[in-house]
Amino acid sequence: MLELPWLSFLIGLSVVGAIVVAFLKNDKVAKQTTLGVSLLILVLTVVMAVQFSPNGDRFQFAETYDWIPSFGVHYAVAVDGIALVLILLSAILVPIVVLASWHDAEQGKRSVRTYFALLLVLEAMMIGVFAATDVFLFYVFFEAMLIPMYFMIGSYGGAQRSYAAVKFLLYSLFGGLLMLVAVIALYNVADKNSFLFPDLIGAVTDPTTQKWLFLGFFIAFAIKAPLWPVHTWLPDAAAQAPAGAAVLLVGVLDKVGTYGMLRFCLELFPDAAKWATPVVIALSVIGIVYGAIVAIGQTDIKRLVAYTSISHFGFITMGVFAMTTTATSGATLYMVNHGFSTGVLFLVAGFLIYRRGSQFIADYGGVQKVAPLLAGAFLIAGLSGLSLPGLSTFVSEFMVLLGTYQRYAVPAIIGTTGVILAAIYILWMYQRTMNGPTAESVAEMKDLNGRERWVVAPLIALIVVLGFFPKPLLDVINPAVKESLVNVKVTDPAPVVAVKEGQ
Amino acid sequence: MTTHYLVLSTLLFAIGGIGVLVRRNAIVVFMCVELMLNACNLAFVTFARQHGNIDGQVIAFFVMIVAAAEVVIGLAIIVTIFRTRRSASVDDASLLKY
Amino acid sequence: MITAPTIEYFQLAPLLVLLGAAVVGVLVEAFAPRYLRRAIHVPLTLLSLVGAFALVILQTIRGVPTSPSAMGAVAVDGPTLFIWGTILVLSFVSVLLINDEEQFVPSAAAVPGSAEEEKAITEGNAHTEVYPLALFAIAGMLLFPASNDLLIMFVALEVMSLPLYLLCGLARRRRLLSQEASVKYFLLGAFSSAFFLYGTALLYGYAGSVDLHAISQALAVANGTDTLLYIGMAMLGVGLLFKIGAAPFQAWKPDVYQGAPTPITALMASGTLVAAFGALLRVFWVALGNLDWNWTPIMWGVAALTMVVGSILAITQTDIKRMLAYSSIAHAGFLLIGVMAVGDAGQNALALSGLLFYLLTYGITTVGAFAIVTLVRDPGGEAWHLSRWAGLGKRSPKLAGLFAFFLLAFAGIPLTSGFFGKYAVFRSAVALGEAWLTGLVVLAVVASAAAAFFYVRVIVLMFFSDPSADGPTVVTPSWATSAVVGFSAFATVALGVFPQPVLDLAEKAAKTLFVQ
Amino acid sequence: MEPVEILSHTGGGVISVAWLMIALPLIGAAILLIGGRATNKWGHFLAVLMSVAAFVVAALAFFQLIGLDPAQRRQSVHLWDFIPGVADIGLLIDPLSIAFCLLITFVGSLIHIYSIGYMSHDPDRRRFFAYLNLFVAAMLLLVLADNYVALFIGWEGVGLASYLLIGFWQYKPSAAVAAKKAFVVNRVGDFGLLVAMFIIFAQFGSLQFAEVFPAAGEASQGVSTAIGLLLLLGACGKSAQLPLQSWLLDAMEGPTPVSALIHAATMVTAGVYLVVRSGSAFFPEGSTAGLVVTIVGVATLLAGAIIGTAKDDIKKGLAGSTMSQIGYMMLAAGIGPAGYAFAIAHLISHGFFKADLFLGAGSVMHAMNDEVDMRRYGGLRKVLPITFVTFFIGYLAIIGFPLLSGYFTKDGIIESVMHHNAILGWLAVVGAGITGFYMTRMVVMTFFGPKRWDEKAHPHESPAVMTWPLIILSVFSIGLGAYLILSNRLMVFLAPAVGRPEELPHFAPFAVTGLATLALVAVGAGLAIVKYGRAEVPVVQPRGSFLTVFARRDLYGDALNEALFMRPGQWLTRFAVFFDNRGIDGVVNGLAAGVGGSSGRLRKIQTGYVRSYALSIFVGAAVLAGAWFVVGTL
Repeated sequence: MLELPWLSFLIGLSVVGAIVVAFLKNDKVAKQTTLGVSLLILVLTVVMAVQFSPNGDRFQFAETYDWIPSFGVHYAVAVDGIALVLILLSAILVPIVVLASWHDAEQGKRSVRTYFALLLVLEAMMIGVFAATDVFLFYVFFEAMLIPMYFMIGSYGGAQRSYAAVKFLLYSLFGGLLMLVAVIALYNVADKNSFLFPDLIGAVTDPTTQKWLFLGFFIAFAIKAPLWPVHTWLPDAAAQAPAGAAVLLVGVLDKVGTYGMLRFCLELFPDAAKWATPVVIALSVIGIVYGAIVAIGQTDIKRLVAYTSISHFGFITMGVFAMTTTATSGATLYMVNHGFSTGVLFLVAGFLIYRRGSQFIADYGGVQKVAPLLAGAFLIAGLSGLSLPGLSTFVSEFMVLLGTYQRYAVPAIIGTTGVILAAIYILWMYQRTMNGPTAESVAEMKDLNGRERWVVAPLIALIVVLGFFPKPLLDVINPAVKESLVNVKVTDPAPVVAVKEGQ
Repeated sequence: MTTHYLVLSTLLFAIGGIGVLVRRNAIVVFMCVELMLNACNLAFVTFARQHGNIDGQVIAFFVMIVAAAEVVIGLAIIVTIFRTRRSASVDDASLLKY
Repeated sequence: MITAPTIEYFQLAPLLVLLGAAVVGVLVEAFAPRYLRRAIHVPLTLLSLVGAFALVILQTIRGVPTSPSAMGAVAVDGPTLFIWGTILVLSFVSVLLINDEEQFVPSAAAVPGSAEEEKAITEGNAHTEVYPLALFAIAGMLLFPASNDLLIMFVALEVMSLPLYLLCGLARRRRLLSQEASVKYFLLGAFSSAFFLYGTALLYGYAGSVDLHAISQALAVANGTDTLLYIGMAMLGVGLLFKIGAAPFQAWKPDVYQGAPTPITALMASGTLVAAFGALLRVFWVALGNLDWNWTPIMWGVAALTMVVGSILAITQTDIKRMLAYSSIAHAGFLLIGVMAVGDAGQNALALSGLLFYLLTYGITTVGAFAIVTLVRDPGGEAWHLSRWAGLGKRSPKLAGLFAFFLLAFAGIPLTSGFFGKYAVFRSAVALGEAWLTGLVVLAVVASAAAAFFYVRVIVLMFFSDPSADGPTVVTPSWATSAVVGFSAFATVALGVFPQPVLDLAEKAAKTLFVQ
Repeated sequence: MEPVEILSHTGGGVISVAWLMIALPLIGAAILLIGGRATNKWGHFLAVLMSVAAFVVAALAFFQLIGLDPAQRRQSVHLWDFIPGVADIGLLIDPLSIAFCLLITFVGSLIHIYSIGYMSHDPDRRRFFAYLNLFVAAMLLLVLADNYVALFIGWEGVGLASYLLIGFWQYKPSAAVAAKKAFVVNRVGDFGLLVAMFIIFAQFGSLQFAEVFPAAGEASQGVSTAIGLLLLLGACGKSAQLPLQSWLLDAMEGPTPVSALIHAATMVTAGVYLVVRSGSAFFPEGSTAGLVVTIVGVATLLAGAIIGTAKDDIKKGLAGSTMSQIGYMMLAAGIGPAGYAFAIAHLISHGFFKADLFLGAGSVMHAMNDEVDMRRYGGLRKVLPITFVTFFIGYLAIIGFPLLSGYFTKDGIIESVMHHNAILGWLAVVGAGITGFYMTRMVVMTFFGPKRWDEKAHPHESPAVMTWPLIILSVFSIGLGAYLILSNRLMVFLAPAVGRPEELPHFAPFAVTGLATLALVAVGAGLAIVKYGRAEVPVVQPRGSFLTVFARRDLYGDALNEALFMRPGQWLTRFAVFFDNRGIDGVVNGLAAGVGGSSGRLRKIQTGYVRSYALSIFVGAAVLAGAWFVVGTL
């Protein structure tokens, strides 16, 4: 393995790229530079990922430097399998979003290069937040990444953008600040003079303290994820954000919440996590069903997609807290797959909305006739949203439910009804927008152009390939998840019949 | 023995304080503040006697000087605002609120 | 037989330099021709501040004194030196802002709108008294947190406050408001200092001395349950809490901050706050160090009330300066948490260093924010109404960006100094490991979230709203203002990314705690 | 006799490349979809080629398989790791799957060929063929999978293809709605299948057939029953069995070849496949789950038949018939090893004659400008001679006319059920009678009697590309049943895969049940001839008696679904949206508004009067002093 500071280099590259882009005079050059930088980051990330040895040390590409010794804070980055796939997700999505947003920023008569600079800043923070192995550093990225997203929603979003942006920011900030207290308390209780994640595992033993600290972390992550009932910021934010920002918001930023649950809530506070599991599972199940039902009733395409995500996040949290290898690996895989799936769904919806200038389902009808490729892409995206087997989302959803059932049968069964509801919300939306007689307002609609095809094609290819061959990702995820679960001190329930044989 | 003085001092302080609260004329309000300072002086002197050291008495001198300085500044401010508004009522100066 | 008191001149030198310069300034007013005054004042003031700062550095290098100087009247210890350094830096940048004639009335005595005023304006008159007054005030700020007995503290309080009362009334625009601010500040300040003084008197009655150390020793032998002590401490507390703007003594702050000339607001919001907190800490930690019961519940209530009042009332403000005033109240509430985080020496040092760091970061950001306020102008002066700031991000993206950055620092977003400031204080509070204080920290973060709303609201206005046709103009900043903004922004970033050097300083300063 | 053990395939040969069966049509679909308009010209030929190629592979694999010793006729081919620790992608080549493969690829190929003609005027013919290919691939994956997960992928894949094909003419709202309905109802079934998989995994730690089936006996009775019932739910969805039957009738919105291939011959039999495949493990003879399967089967066969009697739409009539016939298969599959061979035999022969009937109906529609109302047909036998003959053969086959396919397979089912449970058996006989009625009605209304055509209709016989498949299918409809049933060929062939009863049944042509069935069929047919052949058929549908309406309305199945699920669901949705906006978000916004409002009120405290400020200081001082007292003396 090459001993290079890969992660710092990736973060630094995006920051430098952002600064360069911000000071470019020409918008077109700014866009091209952004695309170039993000592609370069993608290539480097892939090169790095290839060198990752799944069965080697848990954390690889580690770098640790003192940052603020007074606070015990380090600049410490490293990745395990879970973080790696999420970084990969971010690195793949950013260039696609850049390409997809090519003209988005121009609509609002606002600075185009700022938008792209913000994208790169966000990328730096996304990589940083997943790579951080210092709890404090994680927190810093966790909070700081709100700001670029806030500006992207607020400056470049839809009609209600400032309401949505403020709601997003305040909601997240509220959770984040509660977490700050827990972060501080964690440091004091652990009494290791260090925020390094490995140092803190198992450091908190007192059950009551664990519970409080768990809550502090969990509320922040639950808001971020978002888990029912603290989800209402997401539909607003996602519906108002420009499509590209919505992709990163729902596809990556929200994953920080579920990632945080897995990494921090479970490993740092195992007993409290087990204590809280019934409630979390219950909330997740409610989220799955509730999100789906509300999605059915939406009249706005982007809001609908946002609510489907709430349902999907229910699956992820359920999988994380089911704490079986299958479910938790499935949940991790779900984070990645959902990023691609919702990504393409938002982007295609964005293309659609860009053409017609309306987010309302009622304004469409019969698009398939005039724009078959667009409709086809929308359908595939939708099908991945309803976890059609053969597409990547199925693998993860199946694993989550399968693994959850091993320990929590009833929630898994209730969660499985989400499968039915998903079919309703996706297909009904598809029917209303794409099928039927062609509405007059869309009669002139153009089909996907070359750029848009380049946006959609890689994502769809990924969704299909990972749908049949998820092994590369699972091979990376599984060891990390297993190690996490070892730290949580849980073991998978053995099959009933096998137990009988053993006796 | 010194209690009476203290009671008197407290009374003066209270009168000054109440005066600030109930009077409208800026000058009178300010005089009430001065009264409060003098109540303090009385207390200082009294305690000085009680404790048998002269710190309190010295302090009283300091307070007088400070009070004098305060008068200078205060009157300047009050006169300025009076010239502008043609009114020395503190209730008239209520543009800054909420 | 009276022996002459010993005075450690070197230790007091920064103070003396400033007072000397102030006196020289007064003489300049008296003797120098009008057109020369400003040319003399500005370098004089700035140089004296630099000189004082250099002396502070020198003292720090030569070793922090371990006993009070001037016969125990003034304590130049580690915390004091840090506070002095902080105040001097903040004053320096504030004076750079004051160096802007546009802000100050040409003739304070002239009735607003009168012919005299017009004449004064056309003649280019200016109140250059501003500089010596500011120097006096700054000297008072230095002395206030350093005073080791209550009398000196009272005098320092007045030295600090009296010039500020005047300075508040010298705004060129919106003079009615300025004068009103002045008179309100004066009356309430005098009122509260009367409380302070009465409290001093009662404590003197209780302990037989106004020396903080002596009071603490009196508490060590007697059990601290005496009416004199109770009322005395309450009264003293009123005076100190008034200065930091803690609820329910916060009422003056918004009015005065709004009415005063913006550079003076900046000086008050940064320097005075630092000085007042220094004094508050010294009284509560030194004088009450030996109290055999816990005064923190009372402070708890005050702190909680302060942050809630500050955060909530700020939400509906429409005047930018008034909003920042409420923000300052909320921050005072957060800072009070640190005051309560007392325990053993290590814990105290932790809390103290956190407070010192917070005060520095908050002060710098505040000055930067007010500096930007001075730049956004309508024909009638500063564009005070928030609605006028709509779309500023479009017209003047750099300025708006910097202001947004300062606001985010106020809100405590990571990678700004404000985050580490808050973190340092909250950390010391949580480190105490007491549920009641941790609960207060939770309340504080909830209040911070509410407070974030109004910071964010300004950002929304600046960036997400479209500018109106007749929006305010952004004046080209003078070199001084640019320097202030630049410095503040730089410090806010630097302390948000690499706070360690300054944290080291604060820790070193706090390690020795206050001398007894 | 129990099924034999599943072995890992080592032998090479065609079996080791059996994946080509799936891959070829899949590649065809991919080329057509990705290639876009460029493939318009030759796309349909490619699709046909791929389908035929798949058939060739299937046939070769079949021959390789029967060349093996019966004990080695279950071979699994591992393809690639899928979900580590859960399931891999692998194929199971055994008599059962290969029988399905042959049926699917053969009938599928014929229907592909037929479609060249049928869809020749459709601008989107290429897309249609792509979907057909996709369907064939998915269906083959379904039957070839060696574990439940891969099966499920195929399972949903055919659901997707079905969705796409039902909604092929998506610009018709009715087609779009029907497609969605089919998918959603199927998903309800999938729910069952999924949960069944969860239970299986939790019980046995695996989803591979090779590991689950041998261990199945060790699970507790309750668990086995639960798995069985959930699998049945899945099967009901796919096979349009009660209570998930409602989508099939609507699915007739798709082009007719689709109805023939997917909604008659192959996909809808997937449920039967699932039950038979899992039969040895979860539906053993005499089990509760098996009993429920038989009850569902009987109920559906009657319901489907009754629905069939009242439909005037020729395709819907056939759809009802399909439901009914699959009901027979289910019934047989539920009784255990004794019924499996009959179920599969009926499935295969039904695949042929029902495809024949559907394609015949398609040919009629093709001739009649896509008219589907039989009341507007009549006397078509003269204009459409080939169609008539082939349709008539299919008709004879389905009603169980002696010596044709249906005669052997359906009677086999009735006979074996009769041994198992007489009540169910007699109900099945009644169903056969009704079949006689509705099928005769259909033939009479379509091909006999006076012309009731629309004036614009100019019926003509279909081109050869459409008639040849009809002819081939009808040939198979004649002889296949006899071939499969006589001397228990199929039963012996399938035994390694599904087991067989200890005692092989004997075909008894003159048993009581057989005769009774024939008699009832004759009565039904006679009634139909009397009612529709002798009497005049009104062109406009008469109001009909209560019972007729009951049947016409699909036994109020849709109304029931609407009342029980759709309307409450809509209310629930509306309530949930309201609750989300006003309830949860209301609380959030309310909190914000509350803080803002309190700010607006509280700021009034700041009156601007300096004396009130002084008062607050004064009072504050008093409170502070009081607090010192209180706290200090505590």
